[in-house]
Amino acid sequence: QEVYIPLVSKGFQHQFWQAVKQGADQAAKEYKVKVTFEGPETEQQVDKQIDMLSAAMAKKPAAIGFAALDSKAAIPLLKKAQAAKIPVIAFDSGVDSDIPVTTATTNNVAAAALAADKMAEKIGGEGEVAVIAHDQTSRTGVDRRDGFLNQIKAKYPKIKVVDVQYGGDQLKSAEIAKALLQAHPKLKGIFGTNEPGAIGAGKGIKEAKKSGIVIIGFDSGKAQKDMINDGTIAGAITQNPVGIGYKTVEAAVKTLKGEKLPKIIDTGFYYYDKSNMNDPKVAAVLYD
Amino acid sequence: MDPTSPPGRSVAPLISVQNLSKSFPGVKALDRVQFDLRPGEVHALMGENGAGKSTLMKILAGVYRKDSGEVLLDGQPVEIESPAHAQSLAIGIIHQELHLMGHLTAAQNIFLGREPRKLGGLLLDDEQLNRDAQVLFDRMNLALAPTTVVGQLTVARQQMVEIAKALSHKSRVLIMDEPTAALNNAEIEELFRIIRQLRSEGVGIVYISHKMDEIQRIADRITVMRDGTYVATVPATTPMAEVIAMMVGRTLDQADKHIPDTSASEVLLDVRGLNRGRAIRDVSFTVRRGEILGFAGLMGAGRTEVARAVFGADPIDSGEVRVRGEPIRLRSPQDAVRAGIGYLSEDRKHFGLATGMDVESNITLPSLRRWLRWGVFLNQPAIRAIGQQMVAKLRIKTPSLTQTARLLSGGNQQKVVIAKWLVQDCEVLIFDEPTRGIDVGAKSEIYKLLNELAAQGRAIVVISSELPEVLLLSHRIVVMCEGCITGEVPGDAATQESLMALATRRD
Amino acid sequence: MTDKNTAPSWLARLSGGQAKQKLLAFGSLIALIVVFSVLKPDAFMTQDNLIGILQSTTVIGVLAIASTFIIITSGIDLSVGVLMTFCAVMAGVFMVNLGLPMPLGIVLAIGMGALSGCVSGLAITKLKVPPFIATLGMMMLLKGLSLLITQTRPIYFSDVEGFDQISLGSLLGDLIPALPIPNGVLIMFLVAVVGAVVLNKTALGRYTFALGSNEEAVRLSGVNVDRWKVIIYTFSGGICGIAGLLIASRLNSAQPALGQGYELDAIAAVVIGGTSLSGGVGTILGTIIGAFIMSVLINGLRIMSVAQEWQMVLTGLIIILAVYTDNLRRNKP
Amino acid sequence: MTDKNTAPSWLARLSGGQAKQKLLAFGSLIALIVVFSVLKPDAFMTQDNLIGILQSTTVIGVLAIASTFIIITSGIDLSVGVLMTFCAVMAGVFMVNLGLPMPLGIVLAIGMGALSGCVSGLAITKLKVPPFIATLGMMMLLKGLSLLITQTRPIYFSDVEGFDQISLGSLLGDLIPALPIPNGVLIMFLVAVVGAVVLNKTALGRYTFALGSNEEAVRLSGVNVDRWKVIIYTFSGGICGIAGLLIASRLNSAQPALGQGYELDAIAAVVIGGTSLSGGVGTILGTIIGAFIMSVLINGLRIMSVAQEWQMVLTGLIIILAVYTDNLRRNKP
Ligand SMILES: Nc1ncnc2c1ncn2[C@@H]1O[C@H](COP(=O)(O)OP(=O)(O)OP(=O)(O)O)[C@@H](O)[C@H]1O
Ligand SMILES: Nc1ncnc2c1ncn2[C@@H]1O[C@H](COP(=O)(O)OP(=O)(O)OP(=O)(O)O)[C@@H](O)[C@H]1O
Ligand SMILES: [Mg+2]
Ligand SMILES: [Mg+2]
Repeated sequence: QEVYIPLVSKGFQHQFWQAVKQGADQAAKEYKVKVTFEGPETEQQVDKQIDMLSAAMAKKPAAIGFAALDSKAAIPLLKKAQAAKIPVIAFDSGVDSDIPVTTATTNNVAAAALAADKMAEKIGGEGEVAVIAHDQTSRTGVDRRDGFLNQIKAKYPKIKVVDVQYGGDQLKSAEIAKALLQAHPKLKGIFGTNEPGAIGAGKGIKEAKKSGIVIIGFDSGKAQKDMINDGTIAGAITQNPVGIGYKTVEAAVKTLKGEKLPKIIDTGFYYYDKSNMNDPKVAAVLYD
Repeated sequence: MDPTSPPGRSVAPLISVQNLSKSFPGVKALDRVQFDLRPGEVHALMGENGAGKSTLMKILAGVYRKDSGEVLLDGQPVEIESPAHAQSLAIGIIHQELHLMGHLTAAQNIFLGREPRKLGGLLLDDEQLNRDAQVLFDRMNLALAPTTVVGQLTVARQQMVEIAKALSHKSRVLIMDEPTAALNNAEIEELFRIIRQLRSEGVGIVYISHKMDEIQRIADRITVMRDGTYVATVPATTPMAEVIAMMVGRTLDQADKHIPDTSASEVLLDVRGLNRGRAIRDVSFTVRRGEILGFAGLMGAGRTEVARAVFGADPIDSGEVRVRGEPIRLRSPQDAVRAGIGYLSEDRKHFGLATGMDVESNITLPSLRRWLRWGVFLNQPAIRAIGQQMVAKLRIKTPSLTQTARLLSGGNQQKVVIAKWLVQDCEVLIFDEPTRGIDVGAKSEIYKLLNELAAQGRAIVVISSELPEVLLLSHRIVVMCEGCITGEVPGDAATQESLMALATRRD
Repeated sequence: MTDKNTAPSWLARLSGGQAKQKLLAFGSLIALIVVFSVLKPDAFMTQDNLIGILQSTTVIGVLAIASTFIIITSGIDLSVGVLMTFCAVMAGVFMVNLGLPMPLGIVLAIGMGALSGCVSGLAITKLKVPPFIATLGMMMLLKGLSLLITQTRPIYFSDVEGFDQISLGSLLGDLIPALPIPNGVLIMFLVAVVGAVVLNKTALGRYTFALGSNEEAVRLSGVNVDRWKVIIYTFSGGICGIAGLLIASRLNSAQPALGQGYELDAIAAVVIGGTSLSGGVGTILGTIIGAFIMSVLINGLRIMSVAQEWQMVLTGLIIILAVYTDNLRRNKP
Repeated sequence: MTDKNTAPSWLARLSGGQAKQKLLAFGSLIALIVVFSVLKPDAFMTQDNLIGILQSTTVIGVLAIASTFIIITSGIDLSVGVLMTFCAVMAGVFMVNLGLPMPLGIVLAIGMGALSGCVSGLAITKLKVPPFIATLGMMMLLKGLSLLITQTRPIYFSDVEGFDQISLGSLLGDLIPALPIPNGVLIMFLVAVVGAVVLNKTALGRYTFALGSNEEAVRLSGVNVDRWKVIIYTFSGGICGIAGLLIASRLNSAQPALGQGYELDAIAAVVIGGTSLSGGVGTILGTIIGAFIMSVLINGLRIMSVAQEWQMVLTGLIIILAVYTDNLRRNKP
């Protein structure tokens, strides 16, 4: 019988998750296992994710990949998995428990701190900046926001973060960017914590016909890459979503074979801009 | 005539209204009106459509607040604030428009807000509720199960439920705003019996009706209103012609009946073997050009059902309808209208009027196609013109053609519905209770109008529960009973007695 | 119409005399269950999965019961999902932040739901704002408040002894080990039974139907329409409070950003269950069936590993068809 | 009631004779503008920001116009937001994937909107599914389809010459440099004018009001109610198609996952603008004002750097208050 590994993710509509799925599918092909990928529509729907996990377990899988929206909330089900001897591989963000065999993840706090460093570098170490985060409560949203804010606070006393707003989709992020420019004429930079946030910020600046605002983005996608190429966005942090997907499935397969795995598989992150976009190492982790 | 003597002058009035005024946007509905009601009398309130009768009564019932003037109850000034307040003052009202909760049962409607409870008030006691309603129905000789959902009743039966509801309140003042508009003779007799009983118990009753014979039979005094003003209060023994003259400010000529010979003219409407469940059983009839066919019968006889079936509003089990000899497909009212049939419903609020739209939009609704330019744009001037024409022709009392239909008085709403079918200009017109709620003056105008329409070569069907009306108008009369046609009589040979005999024949 | 007098069973009474129709509405549900059982016998019809379905119905089921009352009055409540979250957050504030004992915390959380419902009711009656707008406003307001109160961080109930047992424990399973039905499911059924009794046997229920049937007539009957509306919204808000406790217990945390969008699922369940959005008609039994149709459908599609995009397409189609076939049955009794 | 004959201005005609009320309804809008201008004079009342507000109103404004028709028939359309996205996606399929010329692509995309509206209309009339459920089903269905068609990836219009100019270019600004109003804004106003003419001057508009006022009476007037309903939903769907083009042009891409939730903003704009959810009453002018109230409010709060949680709370409150004060004015003419 075919080895079946469902991946329960935090979402599926964003490019990021599609890239994770792509990596998972790639690994599935290589290791000849069956993989399914699903996640709730918004990163707030903790209970829907648990229902998905529960349905996945009903299918008696060999192993499960799981990106917890709220790690504590899922523990009763994970315990059930443990009892049924179904290994769990965490991905994207960790689970506060020792049940998962391993976790394939990006260190979002460190990645956002790098974004802060790059921002400081581009604006010359002083001035006003703002953040367009993706939402108030998701783990990645919180980590990237706080990673950025804490780094600024700790290392760049002359930089002032004047506002943190939450976008969600591209259109809303663009409106927010325009309002930020109105409210803070001296604004020097915007950090967009995910793809729609970064692209929205770029759109907003373009529509407002402002120049000289430094945008640091996150993740990739065609629009963001285009904006980096035309200079609207100074540069962005990319994780390795394809790698996350791939490593998750690979880890599951290895576990099933009885191999020992490290507790954390750091899939890494990079800062990229016009200069290094075509560098094969970077190009490999970017997606359209 | 009733042998009751009007109560003595010494009796203090239950309610006394002085200098009462009330305006609505664009309308002065009441202008310094006076009125008084004594215990143990039936006080008729009369006036043309839109004279302000219902408005005055709604103020007494707490529905509207007065602008100025005084209302005295037992000689004490009161400010009636809400329907609940009116109820607590023992003022009950049967509204002109039905106000029932269609999804609730008859008993639940009647006792809404006063439900018997059990388990220390925690739960409703529906058994008790139904028993109470049954007692009430028995008193009214009304054969109706208390558990019937009222939305499924005919207008007439709903009206009986409204009456039962008003009676259940044991009010000292009982206002009846056209209670008999939807009732047939037997039910009216029942109602009068109850009214007489209440009168003997000292209840003061305000009785509004456009039916002169009823006023003569039941009223003790008559107050006449015209255009929102008080005209006079007279004893009920005053000759009706005088009262009418006071109401309309002129004398009326009676529409007289002449029956043309239409036996040779073309059959316009031919209904054959119509069946629909138990409601319509093998109904066949024809109407010729220039003819007015009356439909008589008791409540629930199935006349409305037949009309709706012929109009395509309800599906039929079997049967055929031909217009000008051509069988027509009847899947929807649209088919009927296309074939030249118009139908004026007996229930204007639910089926007649787009209550939220203005007068001119309602008048041009069925015929809208004719008021379009290039088949798309409304021809506003033409719509305005036809609207004005209809308002003048039917004397519709409205501040403007853009007044919302809901805000017109009941009778004027009815006229708007009639107007829309006149404008549509159908060859076959089915009028279901066309004069319901219409004042005497307008009634005789509508009779003239129907005669005119027939004379122009249309085929007219008139369904009416008022036998005199059927007798006055019809060239031929079909009588129905329990879904069947029980007989057909020529208009000049028919009498109330012969029609009643057919209407109660069971087989 | 079915004749009440000829079939007076407890079922007919609870469901307001429309038991026959409701039993037919089971049709869609049974059909779904049969289809999935045949297609995936080893995964769908397992005890674990069935319990999973029951569990996943609880929250939407309870919210749908709350919505049923509002919809029968011909109103609508868009705030139920967010209100649930607000109550979960307040439960956290009471039990975790303030350290109040659990029973008191539960009562207060439900009370907060009732209070919010009351505010909606007052906006609708006193400010004469239509229910759609009043509850849309409340939705935004309560969402903002939940985020403010928690500073956008979940509140964890880990230290509240036994809190997770409200939803996840199984009193029934302790008695009958073969039936490990979670308490949350029992609570949902309990709320349904109480809701059905209130709807069909009390003044509140009577006025609920009356208001949806003809509000003007109710007013003219001398009933204090405003007061009863406020009471109905308050009652419904209290039920949302119970949903808040269920979800908080299930997640062992109050997630401040969750809940929006749940109102649509709840309303869909209500309407699939045969309650009319134009008011005056509806049953709790139907609503529960509607909620199960939704959750069986979603679970079944997941079990069959249907791609999520196709799940959306199919759910959309099946919701329309479920209501359509329900119509068909009604018209051919 | 205002008497049309005494004040026959083009405004009064366009707004269906309720111009006075509508002009009063400007009140909330003016009040908001004054408040923000006073609190943040240098940022709010700048040309850039005002144009930004206009720009940010376009999409919701056009969706709200589409919704106005549906709501006046006493229906509701929950699918408008997702339908917009679906049309944007189809525009991408036609222009990018199939490489059709832009004008043809535009017509076809609007046609897809009309087609989807038509399907909703048929579900409502032929399957007799209530609008809430039919359009909820359509919402899910279209969302799934958009994701399937695009394989959840945006479609970029970078290669379609001039496509971004639909929304972002400024024909007016080219003529009058002092007035760089984006084309998208002009398109919204154009749609509003056409919408108002259709609503008040054509048979379609007349039947829209009639259906909302008393559907049964319209049927018994011999009008083909089903056909007109389908036409109205089709027309409204076409307008959503225009919104889809506007958003696709503005983002220069079709984002398949966007759009859900926009329907609530659109409906809120409609109701704030004085259209009754129970049908029969409504104006396009009011809807546009309602849309501006929403966007000015959100822009102003952002300009003032109000924390987003408080933005939610305040938006909720102000929506309720806007409808309340509108009521007040209506009742005191
Ligand atoms: N709510 C309202 N708003 C505006 N005008 C109204 C309203 N109610 C009544 N009117 C107007 O007030 C006048 C008096 O109406 P009312 O209903 O009292 O007449 P009525 O004497 O009862 O007539 P009918 O015999 O036709 O019932 C009419 O011109 C009517 O159009
Ligand atoms: N006793 C009754 N209880 C309940 N419904 C009844 C009763 N009698 C008749 N009906 C209803 O009335 C229908 C036939 O009434 P219909 O309105 O066609 O009669 P009608 O002759 O026009 O009388 P009306 O003067 O009341 O309009 C029946 O199909 C039935 O639905
Ligand atoms: Mg009257
Ligand atoms: Mg009849």
